[in-house]
Amino acid sequence: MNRLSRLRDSAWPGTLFLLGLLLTWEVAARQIASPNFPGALTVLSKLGEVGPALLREMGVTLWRAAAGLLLALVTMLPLGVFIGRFRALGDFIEPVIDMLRPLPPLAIVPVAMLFAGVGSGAKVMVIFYSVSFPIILSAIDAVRGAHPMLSNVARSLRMSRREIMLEIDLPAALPQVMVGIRIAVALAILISVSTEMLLSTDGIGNFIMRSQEEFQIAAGMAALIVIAVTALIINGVVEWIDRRALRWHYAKQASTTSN
Amino acid sequence: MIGSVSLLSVQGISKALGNAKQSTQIIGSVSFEARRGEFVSVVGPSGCGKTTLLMCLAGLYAVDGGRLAFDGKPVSAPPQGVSVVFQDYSRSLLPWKTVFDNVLFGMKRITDMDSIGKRAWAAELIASVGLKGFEASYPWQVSGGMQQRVAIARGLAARSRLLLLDEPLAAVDAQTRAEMQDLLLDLARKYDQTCVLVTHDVDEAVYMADRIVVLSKRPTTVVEDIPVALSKPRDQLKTREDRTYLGLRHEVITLIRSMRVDH
Amino acid sequence: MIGSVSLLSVQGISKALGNAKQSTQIIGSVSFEARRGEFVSVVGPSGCGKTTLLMCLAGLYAVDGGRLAFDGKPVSAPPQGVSVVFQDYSRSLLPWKTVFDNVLFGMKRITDMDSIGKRAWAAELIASVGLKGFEASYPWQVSGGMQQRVAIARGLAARSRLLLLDEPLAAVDAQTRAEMQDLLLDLARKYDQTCVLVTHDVDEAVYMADRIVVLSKRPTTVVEDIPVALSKPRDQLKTREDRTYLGLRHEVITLIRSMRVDH
Amino acid sequence: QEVKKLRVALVPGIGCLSIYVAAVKGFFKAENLDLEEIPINTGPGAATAVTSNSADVGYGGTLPIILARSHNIPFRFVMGGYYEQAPLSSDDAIIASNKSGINSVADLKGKVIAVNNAGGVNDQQVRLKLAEAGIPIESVKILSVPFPQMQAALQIGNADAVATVEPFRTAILLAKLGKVIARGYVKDKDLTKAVPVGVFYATEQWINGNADTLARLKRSIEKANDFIKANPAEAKEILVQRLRLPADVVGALTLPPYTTTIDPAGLQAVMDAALSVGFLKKPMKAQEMFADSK
Amino acid sequence: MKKVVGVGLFLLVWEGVAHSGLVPQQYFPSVTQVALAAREMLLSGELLQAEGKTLMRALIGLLLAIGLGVSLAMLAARYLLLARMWAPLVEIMRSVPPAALVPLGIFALGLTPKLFIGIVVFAGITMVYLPALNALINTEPVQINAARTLGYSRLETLFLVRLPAAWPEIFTGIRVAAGAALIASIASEMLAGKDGLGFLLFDTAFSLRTNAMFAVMLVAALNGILFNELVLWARRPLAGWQDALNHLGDAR
Ligand SMILES: Nc1ncnc2c1ncn2[C@@H]1O[C@H](COP(=O)(O)OP(=O)(O)OP(=O)(O)O)[C@@H](O)[C@H]1O
Ligand SMILES: Nc1ncnc2c1ncn2[C@@H]1O[C@H](COP(=O)(O)OP(=O)(O)OP(=O)(O)O)[C@@H](O)[C@H]1O
Ligand SMILES: [Mg+2]
Ligand SMILES: [Mg+2]
Repeated sequence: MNRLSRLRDSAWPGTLFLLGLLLTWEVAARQIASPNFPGALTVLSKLGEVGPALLREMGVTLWRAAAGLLLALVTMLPLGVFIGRFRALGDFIEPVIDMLRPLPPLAIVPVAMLFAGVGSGAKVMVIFYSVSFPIILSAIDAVRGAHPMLSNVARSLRMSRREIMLEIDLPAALPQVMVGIRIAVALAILISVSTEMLLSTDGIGNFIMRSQEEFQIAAGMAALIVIAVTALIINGVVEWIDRRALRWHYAKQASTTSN
Repeated sequence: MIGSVSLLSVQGISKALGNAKQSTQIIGSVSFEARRGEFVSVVGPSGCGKTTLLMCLAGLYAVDGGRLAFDGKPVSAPPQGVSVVFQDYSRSLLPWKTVFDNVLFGMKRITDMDSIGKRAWAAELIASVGLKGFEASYPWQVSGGMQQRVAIARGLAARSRLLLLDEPLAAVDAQTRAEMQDLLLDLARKYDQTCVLVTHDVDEAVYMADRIVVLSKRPTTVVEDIPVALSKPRDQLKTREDRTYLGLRHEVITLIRSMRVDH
Repeated sequence: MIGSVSLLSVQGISKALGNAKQSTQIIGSVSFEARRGEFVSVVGPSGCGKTTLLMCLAGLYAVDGGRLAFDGKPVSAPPQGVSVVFQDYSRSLLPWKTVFDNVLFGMKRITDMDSIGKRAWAAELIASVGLKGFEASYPWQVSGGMQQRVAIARGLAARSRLLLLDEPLAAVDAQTRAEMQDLLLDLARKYDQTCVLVTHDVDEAVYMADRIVVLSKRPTTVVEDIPVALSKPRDQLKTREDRTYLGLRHEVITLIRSMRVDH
Repeated sequence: QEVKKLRVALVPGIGCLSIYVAAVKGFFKAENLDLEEIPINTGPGAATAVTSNSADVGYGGTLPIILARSHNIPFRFVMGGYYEQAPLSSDDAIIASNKSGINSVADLKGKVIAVNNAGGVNDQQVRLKLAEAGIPIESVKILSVPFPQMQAALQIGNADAVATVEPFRTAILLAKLGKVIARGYVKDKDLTKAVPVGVFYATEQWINGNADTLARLKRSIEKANDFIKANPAEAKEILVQRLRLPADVVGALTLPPYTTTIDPAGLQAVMDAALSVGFLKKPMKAQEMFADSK
Repeated sequence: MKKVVGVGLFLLVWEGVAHSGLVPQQYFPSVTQVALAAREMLLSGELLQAEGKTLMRALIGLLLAIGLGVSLAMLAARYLLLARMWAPLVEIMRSVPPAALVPLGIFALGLTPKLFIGIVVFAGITMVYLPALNALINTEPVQINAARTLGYSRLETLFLVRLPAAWPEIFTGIRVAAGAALIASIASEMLAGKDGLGFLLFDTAFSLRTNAMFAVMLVAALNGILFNELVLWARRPLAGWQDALNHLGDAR
C-alpha cells in the first residue's frame, strides 16, 4: 500500500472529523448562546427550509464559476507553459502578472464593469481574472522545474517548439499543474460567490448578502453549508479526473515506493 | 560499404560548461571525421567529456569554438537525420508513455512511413531488443537494463543517418549486450547508418568500430584516432579471437592507462 | 576472514510486483546465505529480478513469502547496518546537496566519529573514488560515471556491515572500474563488510566474489550457487589469469547462455 | 466628571455629519466624551461590530436595524440621526438617464435598473416604487452596481435607471446625466412624514447600563445639529474635509435635517414599506424599536 | 531591468486604452492622471500610512500561512491519517469566500488586527498546504529509499529529504499565497477596515475620487512585485539549486 492511494482510499476519517466539527460547533453555540452564532442544528433545520432555493442559486453560481474557470484553463495553461519554456519572455511578462495578482476581485469589479458591462460578463471576467493566477504560476514553475533531459530528447527529435510544449512540457508538468488547477477550481467558486455578494441579483453569493442584510444569520450559514458540500462534490470529481488523466503518475508513485 | 564522403566533420571544437561566473573547459580541442556508414567508437576516462561531446554533435549544446558540420552543413541546432541514445536512459524516457509509445515517439519525424508501417516497425524493434510482451508496460515498470533497451529501440526507430550512442549498453547483462551489439551493427549496415558510440568497454569499442577515437582526460583532446582493420561483418566469437582485435584492444587499454586522472 | 555465522539468510523468498488488479511474480523462490565478511556476486539476465531482490534484502520491499533474516533478526524495515548503492544512481543522489554533502549524508549511522572525523572520512572517500576537486560540485554537474562514484562513496561512507551494490560500476570506464573493484574489496576487508554485488559483468562477478549466485529469468530462482575458490587478496592481473578464475568464468557464462529470455 | 470612552461604529457618509461636526468643534470633549469613530463600510458590518462588543453604539441606516430586531438581535434605537421629508429634503432617488427616455416609474417597464446591492435598502425602494406603480418586478431587470459606479453605468448605458443616494445623486444630477423619477424609502403617501434614515442604535444591555454616557452623546450631537442648522456653509466645509468629497458636489447638495428625535409615524412608514415588499416578514410596531424586548 | 521594461509596456498599454475613448476617461483615467493623484496622496502621507498597514497585515498573515501550511503539510505527509481526516475541511475552507465570513469573523475576533490577519491566513493557508503536501508525498522514491537505508528515520527523511526536495514546488504555492494574502488584506479592509489600502480604495470610490482610486490600485499592484521579489529572495537559498539544474538545458 502506498502513500498516495492510502491518502485517497478512505472517506471515514474525514467524515468523522467533519462530524466532530459539527458537534463542537453545536456545543460552542450553546455555550455562547448569541443570536450572532446559531448552532449547527438551527442552521441545518434552516437548510431544510431554504434548501431548494439555495440549490437553484448554487446552479447560477456554478455556471459562472465554470465559465470563468474554463476560460482561464484554455488560455492560461498554454500561456504558462509558453512562459515557462521561454525564460526571456517570462522576464517581461512575469512582473506584469505579479502586478495584477494582488488586486482584489472587489477592486477590479469597477474596471471589469467598464469594459464588460454589468451582466454575467463582468462576473465571468472577474472569475477568469482571479483563477488565472494559480493556473499560470503553477504551469510556469512546473515547466521550469522539469529536468532538462526530456527537453533534450525532444529537441534531438527535432520537435518544433509548439510540439515540445504540447507533448513534453505539458504532460511532464501536469502532476504539479494539477495542484494549481485544484486550487483554481475552488477559487472559481469562491470568487463567483464573492462577486455575487457585491454585484449580483442572483446566485448564492447574493443569497448570503441578503441574509447578512436581513440578519438571517442561520440562513447565511446554511448557504455556506451548501457551498461547502458543493465544493466537496466538485473536488471529488476533479480528483477523479485527476486520477484518470494522471494515471501513469499515480501508478508510478505507487509502484516505486517502498513499504 | 563505407563511403568516402565525410558525413560528420569535427574540426577543433571546444566547449566550456558552467555559468558566466564560473565555467570549466570540458572539451579542449577535438577533431575527427566520420564517413558515411562508418562506425566510430569513442573511449576516454570517466568525466573526460564524452557526453558533452555527443551533446555538441547532436546540436544540443552550441560549441564554443571550432567547426562542426553534418552532411556538409554547420550544426547549429539538432539537425535532421541524427538520433541520440542518452546515457541517462531512465530520465530520457517519457514516463507517461508506454514502452511501445516511447518507441513510436522516436519516429516523430519519419514521413515515408504510414501509421501502420510505423507500428509494425516499432513492434519489430521492441522484439529485437528482447522486450516482446512489455509493449504495454510503462518505462518505470521495467528493469534498468530493459529501460536502456527501450531507449535504444527509440534511437533506432528513426533510422537516422547518424546515430549517437552514449554508453547504450551499460546496464544490460553480458549475453544481451552481445546480442545488442550485433543488432546495432546489423541495422547500421542495413540502413547505411553512421554511428558514434561512446563506451567504457574497450572490448565493445574495438568490436564495433571502424575507427576508435581515444580521448584524453578533461579538457579533452583526441589522443589517438585508430582505424580498425577488422573485416565485417563481425562475429562475437571469431572477431574477438582475431589477432588484430587483440592487438587493438591492447593498444587502447594501454593508451587509457597512460592518462589516468591522477588523484 | 569470513566468519562461519550467516549474517544474511535468504530462505525461499518470493515477491510479486504491480497492483492488486495486475501483479507479476518477479521472484519465484530465492535462497542463499551470506556469511560475515563474505562477498556474494549475483548475476542473471536483464530484467530477471536482481534489483527487486536487492530491494527486499534492504528491507525496502516486503517479501511475499519465505524468510529473510539479517543478523538473525527477520527483516521488515530497512535494518540498521545495511547500505545500498542503487542502480538508478543519478536519481538516488540528492540534487540540492553537493558531492561532499551527499557523501556526508551517508554517515548518519556512524556514531563513533565526530564531525571533523566524518568530514575527513568523506574527503578520503571522495579522493579514493577519484573525485578530488569535485567536492563542491552538485551531482548534476558531474558526469554519469562520476555520479555513480559519488553514490558508491555514499554507500561506503556508513561502513555498514552489509553492503548491497546494484551494478555500481556500470557507468565507469574500464580503468576506473578495476580500481573501484579493488577499492571495494579493500574496504570490505578492512571493515569486515559483507557484500552482495549485482553485476552483469561476469568477469567482475567472478573477480570480486567468494560466492556467485546465478539467477534464472523471471520469475527468478537460484540456478546455481557457486563457491569461488580463489585466494584473497585478488589481483587484477594475476587473478584474472588464474585457471580457476577462467574456469568459473566459463561456467557462469555457459549457465547464463543456457537460459536466455527467448524472444 | 470623569472622561467616558465611547466607540461608535458608523458607515461613513453624509449622515454622519453631526458626528463629524461634534468632533471637529469639540462638542464631545466638552461633555468629557472620548469618542472613537469606527468606520465600517456596510450596515450589517457595523451592526455586527456592535453586537460583538467591538463598538458600543452604532450609527447607520434604519432598515438594517429594524430587520436585525425582527430576527431577535436585541438592538434598540438610541436616538435619531437624520431624516428625509417631502418636499423639504431627500437623501435618495431613483434617477433615469436622459437617453433612456424614462419620465416616470411607470416607464421603467422592460428597463434595466441598478441598485447598490440586492436585498439592501435601495432594492427595497425600487420594489416598493414599482409595486406602487403597478409594474410587476419581473418586467424589469434589476442589476447590482455599487454606488460609485452607478454614474458610469448610466453614462455608458449599462443601466437605464439607478437607485442611488447622496452624494452620488447630486453628482449624477450635476453631470446632467438624468432626472429623478422617484424618491423615498416609504410609500408615496407617507413621503410627507419625517422618515428616519440614519439612526443611533445599541444593544438593550448596553443602553441599560450606560444612561449617562448616552445622555452626553445626545447633548453633544444636539449641539452639533444646532451648529449645522446655523452654519450650513461651514458644516459643508467640514463634510468636504472629512469625506474628501468634491466641493462642487457638496456645494450643490441639500443637507438633510439632522435631529436626535425619531418620528414614530415616519418609522412606522418604513416598517410598513418593508413589510409590503416582503423584506420584513411579520408586522412590527415602531414602539418595538424603543422598548425593551421581553 | 527587463522587469522595468515589462512594467513599462504594461503602463503603455494602459495609457493607450485610456486614450482610446473606449471608456470615458473620467472613469478610466490615464497613467499620468493616476500618477498625479498618487503624488498628491504620497505628499499628504495617507498613501504611505495605508500602505504600511496593509503590507504589515499581509506579511504577518502570509508568514503565518506559510508556517502553518508547511507544518500541517509535513504533519499530514508523515501521518497520512491526519491528511485524510482534515482533507474535507481543507476543501471546504478553500471555497468559502472570506467575505462571507467577515460578520462571523467580527463576531469571533472583534475589529482587531487579529481579524484582518486571521482572514489573510485563512485565504493563504490552503494555497501553501496543498502544493506542499503534493510535493512532500511525491518525492523521488529512490531518494527516500536511499535515506531509509542510510539509517534516517521517517521523521528525519521528512525533514532532510522530502522537505528540501519539495521546496521548489512549495515556493510556487507561496507565490500564489503571497498574492492571495495581499488580496485578502485589502479585501478585508474594504469590508471592515478603517485604514489600509482597502479602506482607502473604498473611501476614494465613495468620495468620487476616481483618479485617487486608481492610484491606490496602482500601489496595490506594485505590492505584488514587491512580494514576489521577497518570495524569490527567500527562495534562493532553499530552492535555488533547481534553477541551476535547469540552466543545464539552456546550453543554447
Ligand atoms: N511496478 C512494476 N510492475 C510490474 N512489473 C515490474 C514493476 N517493476 C519491475 N517490474 C518487472 O520486474 C522485473 C524485474 O525487475 P528488476 O529491476 O528487479 O530487474 P533486474 O534484474 O534488476 O534487471 P536489470 O539487470 O535490467 O536491472 C522486470 O521484468 C520488470 O519488468
Ligand atoms: N553544468 C556543468 N558545470 C560544470 N561542469 C560540468 C557541468 N556538466 C558537466 N560538467 C563536467 O564536465 C565533465 C565532462 O562531463 P561528461 O558528462 O561529458 O563526461 P563523460 O565523459 O560523459 O563521463 P562519463 O563517462 O562518466 O559519463 C565532467 O568533469 C563534469 O564534471
Ligand atoms: Mg557520460
Ligand atoms: Mg536492476
